Amino acid sequence: MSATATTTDDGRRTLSPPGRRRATVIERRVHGSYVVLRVADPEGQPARPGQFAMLAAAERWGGGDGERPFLPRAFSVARIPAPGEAEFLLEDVGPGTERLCELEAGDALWLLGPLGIGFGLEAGGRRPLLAGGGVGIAPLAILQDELAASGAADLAPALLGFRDAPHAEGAALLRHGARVATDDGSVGHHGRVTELLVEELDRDERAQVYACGPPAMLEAVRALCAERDVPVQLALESGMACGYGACFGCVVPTKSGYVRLCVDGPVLDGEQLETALVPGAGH
Amino acid sequence: MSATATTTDDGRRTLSPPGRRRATVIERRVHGSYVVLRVADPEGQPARPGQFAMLAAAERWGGGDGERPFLPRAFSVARIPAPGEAEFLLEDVGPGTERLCELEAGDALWLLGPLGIGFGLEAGGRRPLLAGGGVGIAPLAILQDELAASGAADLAPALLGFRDAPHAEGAALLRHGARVATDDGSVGHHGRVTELLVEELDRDERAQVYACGPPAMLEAVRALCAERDVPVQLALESGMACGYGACFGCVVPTKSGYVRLCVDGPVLDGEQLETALVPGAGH
Amino acid sequence: MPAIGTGAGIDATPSLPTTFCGIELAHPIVNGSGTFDAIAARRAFGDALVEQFPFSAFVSKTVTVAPREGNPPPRLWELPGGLINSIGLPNKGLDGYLTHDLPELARLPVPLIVNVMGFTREEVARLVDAFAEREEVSALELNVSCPNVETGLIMGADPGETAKLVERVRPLTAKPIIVKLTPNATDPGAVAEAAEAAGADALSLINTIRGMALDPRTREPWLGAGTGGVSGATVRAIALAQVQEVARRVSLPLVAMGGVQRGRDADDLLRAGATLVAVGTESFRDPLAGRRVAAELAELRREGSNPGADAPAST
Amino acid sequence: MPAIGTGAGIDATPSLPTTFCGIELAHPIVNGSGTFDAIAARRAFGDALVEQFPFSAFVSKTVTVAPREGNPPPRLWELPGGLINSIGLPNKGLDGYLTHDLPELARLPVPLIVNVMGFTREEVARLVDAFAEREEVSALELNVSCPNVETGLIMGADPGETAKLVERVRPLTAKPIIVKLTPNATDPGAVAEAAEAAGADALSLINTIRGMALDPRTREPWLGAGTGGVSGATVRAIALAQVQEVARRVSLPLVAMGGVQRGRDADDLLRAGATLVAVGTESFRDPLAGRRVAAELAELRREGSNPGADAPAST
Ligand SMILES: Cc1cc2nc3c(=O)[nH]c(=O)nc-3n(C[C@H](O)[C@H](O)[C@H](O)COP(=O)(O)OP(=O)(O)OC[C@H]3O[C@@H](n4cnc5c(N)ncnc54)[C@H](O)[C@@H]3O)c2cc1C
Ligand SMILES: Cc1cc2nc3c(=O)[nH]c(=O)nc-3n(C[C@H](O)[C@H](O)[C@H](O)COP(=O)(O)OP(=O)(O)OC[C@H]3O[C@@H](n4cnc5c(N)ncnc54)[C@H](O)[C@@H]3O)c2cc1C
Ligand SMILES: Cc1cc2nc3c(=O)[nH]c(=O)nc-3n(C[C@H](O)[C@H](O)[C@H](O)COP(=O)(O)O)c2cc1C
Ligand SMILES: Cc1cc2nc3c(=O)[nH]c(=O)nc-3n(C[C@H](O)[C@H](O)[C@H](O)COP(=O)(O)O)c2cc1C
Ligand code: FES
Ligand code: FES
Repeated sequence: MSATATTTDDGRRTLSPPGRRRATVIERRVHGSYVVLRVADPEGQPARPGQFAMLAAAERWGGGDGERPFLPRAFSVARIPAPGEAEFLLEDVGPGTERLCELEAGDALWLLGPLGIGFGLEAGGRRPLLAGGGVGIAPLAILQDELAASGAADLAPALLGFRDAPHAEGAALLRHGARVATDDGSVGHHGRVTELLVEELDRDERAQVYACGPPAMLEAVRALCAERDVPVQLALESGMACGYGACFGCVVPTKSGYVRLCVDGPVLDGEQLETALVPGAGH
Repeated sequence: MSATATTTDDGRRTLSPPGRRRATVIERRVHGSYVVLRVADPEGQPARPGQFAMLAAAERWGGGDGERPFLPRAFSVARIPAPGEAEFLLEDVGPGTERLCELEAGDALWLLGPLGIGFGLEAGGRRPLLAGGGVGIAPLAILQDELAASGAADLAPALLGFRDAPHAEGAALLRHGARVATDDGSVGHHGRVTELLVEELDRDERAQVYACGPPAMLEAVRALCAERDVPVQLALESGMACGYGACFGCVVPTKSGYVRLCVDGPVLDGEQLETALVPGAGH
Repeated sequence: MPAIGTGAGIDATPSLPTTFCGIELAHPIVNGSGTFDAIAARRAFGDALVEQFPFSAFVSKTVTVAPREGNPPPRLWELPGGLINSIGLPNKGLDGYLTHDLPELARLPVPLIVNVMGFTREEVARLVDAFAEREEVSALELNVSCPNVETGLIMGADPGETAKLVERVRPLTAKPIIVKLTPNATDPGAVAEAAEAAGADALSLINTIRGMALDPRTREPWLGAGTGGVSGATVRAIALAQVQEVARRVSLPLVAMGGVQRGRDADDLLRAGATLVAVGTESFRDPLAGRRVAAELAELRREGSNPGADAPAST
Repeated sequence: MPAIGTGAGIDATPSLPTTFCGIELAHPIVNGSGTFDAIAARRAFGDALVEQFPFSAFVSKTVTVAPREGNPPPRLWELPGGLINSIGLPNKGLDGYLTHDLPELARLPVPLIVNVMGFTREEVARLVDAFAEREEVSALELNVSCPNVETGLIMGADPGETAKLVERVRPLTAKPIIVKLTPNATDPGAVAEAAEAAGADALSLINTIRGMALDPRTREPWLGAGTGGVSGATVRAIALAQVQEVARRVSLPLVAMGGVQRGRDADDLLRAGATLVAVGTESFRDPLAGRRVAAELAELRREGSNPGADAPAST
């Protein structure tokens, strides 16, 4: 995505052009269980960390031998490797991600974005602490890039949890340091990423936590931070049809009622939530 | 298709196994505007000339980026190049034929057949005269093969009409002689195939005509033969959903009411018909 | 994603014994009326069809008192994942059916259900009466999706009309009477309740949904009859909602149908409250679809409530 | 086959001037109520949205008297070529709409149509009354797809109920009143006639069709609300049939919708008798879908009645 972005919402939202655009895959990499697509999107604007795009393959989408995909799917922008480009981290979990993971360099896709409100980088003097699980590490990569670029010298390694070694290869996406935990102990800490988080917070509670991952992990992080009065921003997931506030389908319950995750999120403050266990989020 | 066929309807119908089978494309040839698919179908039985099969690609059928194809499509068996094999001649006229024309050697397709009642080869001493138009030449190829094999020494060349030179390349499918007419005069006779037929009948009316082609051509052939009291068998087309009598969708009007073309045809006697202009046949 | 219809495991007849209105069936998959002609299929496939018969019971195409030619072609229009048909109930009429079809259908290896339709209550009564004592017939299905020629209204769309019809024919036979509901109704649940109260033994649903398409060239209606009925995958979600609603409101056994292509779809309808599931349009894509669906269903049952291939992996 | 939505030719606002109930529109493509939130979209897209506004008039999401949270999630289920939604009409309520939404929507570059729904006739009257004199509002659309809390019946499924409702609100405003029909009715044509006789200025159809899906893992209903409404390509043929039927039975202008994805689909509905066409679900796939459909329609008109790309070649 290119350079002259208009941002709103305290700099947490880069506006998207209103039409979906035909973008082109320029590189496809495999990181263990994940696929990284590098996409040329010359008309796009650089996303803020935590923002996402709605993606659909240009061919064989809206039908198929099975039933779906029909609607586009939401993916966090994982990195801006160069102006007019974006990277996405994908895991094949269903028909849409399966189709997108098949794309090769040269293939076209439809892209709408960047969308949503990203992370608030104002940490009020607290040290940023990144905690991610599974494919949820995607927005943490661009966040870490940005924090590193803005000169956060004491940037702690991102804490990343994975199921097993093939998934843990995703950690390579984070270029400025990561500590890994795996459920099966095959790589790094044997256990949950929240255990690493507890360790870090025990060491120094003056942190601003940024988290993204499966609902159960996010909920554990939220509860942990609430207990310790540590501010936390959570990038949530929910089923989305449109990504720009049109369908009211992506709501999650907050203390002040349902909010549309696509326009009022996907990053929410831990304080807004009773729970991060979103019904139907699927992972 | 392989060897031990059970036939019924006076030898004009080889029974089909009741399930659709996964067959494999073993060769794809291009004849000008047409594609010939050679298919390995070891469980199949050899079709009688005029019989057809319902085909669907094994992948990307029943959905797709556009709307269709969803149902299988009907294609005349054009040749039995070897036991357990069949050849089909295809023209890309819509989503189904487009998809099938894309298939390459090694690709799988679903095949149900042979279906329907083929041509009656008993010519009562009359000389067989084959007249085809466009993709309708397909069943005439296998018919000609069979007539030649059964020693019809004086077999007249098949009379074939095409739009233009690229279509006229389809004539190569007929291995035992053909005379070509084209609408634009680029190959062979400049004019209609019915003009060649008139010539032939003028020469010797003791013919048994076998015809397959677009509705307007079939109707011209039917009327011509009716006028001259020449027996004619017409292989018709109509929109088919099932191909085996289940849906009642493929009816054509005959003098004795509607008949299902897939079980009572596709070959009908000229005498059965008021007209061969079938509503919705599409070509 | 697994491909649809790999044809795996359909060699043996799937065993999922099911009782429906006292009739013992090998498995719960039957055909939708008018979507399989066992006599024509036998002409195409010979005895092999009988040996591998795809359904646990056979529902014949709608029979009317007088013979019908059916609608003018074209009668079919393909949709994304479906079909619009305007067949128009061609059939040989009651006498023709009794003379020509019934003897042949009686030789099928499975119980026979006869589907009938009349344009007045008395016509329906006459049809029911004709089959009331026939040993070859295990049950009757009333197709009530047609307009009553007297009132002009679709009988099956109206609870009162449906009740009167069922009351009229109920005393005529001891055989199970299945009422086939129309989905083109404001409240199929209310019609279902009326049919139950009037003495129906079972209900079947859904019939096709009114639809149409234009000829891409002439921009006039494509179908000879103008409009037709939509069936196939494209109606599946609508069928499931109607089946669930009807199952909630009556305690009769249900024959559910609408867009079934795979065992998973049949399982959805059974979970929504059906006893049997019918395969219609999918048989056009594969004559043995019914058998495959039954086999896939048996496989799902073996897996128990395991997530199986359809459920996505978790992170 | 041309790919859907190549986005070609949508830079200039398509010009197909259309008059609807006396309102001059640049082209006949509007949005379906509840499928586009211009305020949220402006947050995402900024002023560029206004500059390239996809619709020739904007229909706002259904407003009710009291604020509503909407249904519990999950609210969406994807279908082959469609969607089931159980959004549950979340909105800020009449006061919230008047205070927060109306001023913003009034600034859109196109006429505004306000869609309202009440659970009693008096509620609907109150809503109509509130907009009766508002200059910002060009027309009112009555969403009658909800159950009347007094009778328990869907108002819009019954001709009598619909007539009473329209008669009640007709005198309250001089603005055009559009009645949005429900497709879940035995005879939408009869409801249309009743609405016309009672003084409606226009009709819109179709709303979503009841449908449901099971969670592939738990095998329980997926949607938080159990069932929802089906929209998208999968309802197109059903919508077309209803639009044609209603067009035959009334002389009111119609706003037709249901599965429109391309100019060709819009053209089908216009040929079936509609004056305007609304794009709903397709906007979820592309926010500028309305503009693209209008451009494709303009292109079809330019081609005249040429067969175009959709029609197959002849042999
Ligand atoms: C803001 C945001 C950012 C995201 N970022 C990323 C990312 O960076 N990388 C990444 O890999 N993923 C990301 N996701 C998740 C991604 O969008 C989903 O994995 C994707 O939508 C799955 O689509 P699918 O077709 O592959 O799987 P689906 O089959 O759609 O499965 C996904 C879930 O949807 C549910 N589901 C199943 N069937 C249906 C149906 N018929 N209709 C509706 N729901 C159904 C199930 O709960 C299932 O678990 C993000 C999601 C959001 C909202
Ligand atoms: C017995 C028989 C034998 C045949 N043999 C051959 C053969 O050997 N070789 C060959 O190439 N072809 C053959 N055909 C014709 C072939 O079946 C058709 O060309 C094929 O079905 C076209 O499918 P399609 O999807 O490519 O085109 P379609 O888009 O289906 O177009 C075909 C026709 O169907 C109509 N149509 C358009 N849209 C729709 C729709 N949505 N639903 C229903 N109808 C629609 C139109 O009239 C159109 O012209 C045969 C047909 C029959 C019945
Ligand atoms: C071509 C066709 C013909 C049909 N004929 C009849 C019929 O004669 N009687 C009847 O009750 N239903 C008839 N139906 C409806 C089916 O029995 C079934 O209710 C409907 O197709 C839904 O199931 P499906 O989606 O699996 O096809 C017919 C359906 C089709 C597609
Ligand atoms: C997510 C969603 C929300 C909708 N909300 C409303 C609504 O608030 N009021 C209303 O009258 N119709 C509503 N509808 C119906 C649409 O306006 C339209 O009638 C229907 O979706 C058919 O059009 P489509 O197939 O183009 O989507 C909604 C539809 C969808 C998919
Ligand atoms: S995804 Fe449609 S409103 Fe959020
Ligand atoms: S194609 Fe179905 S009956 Fe002939």
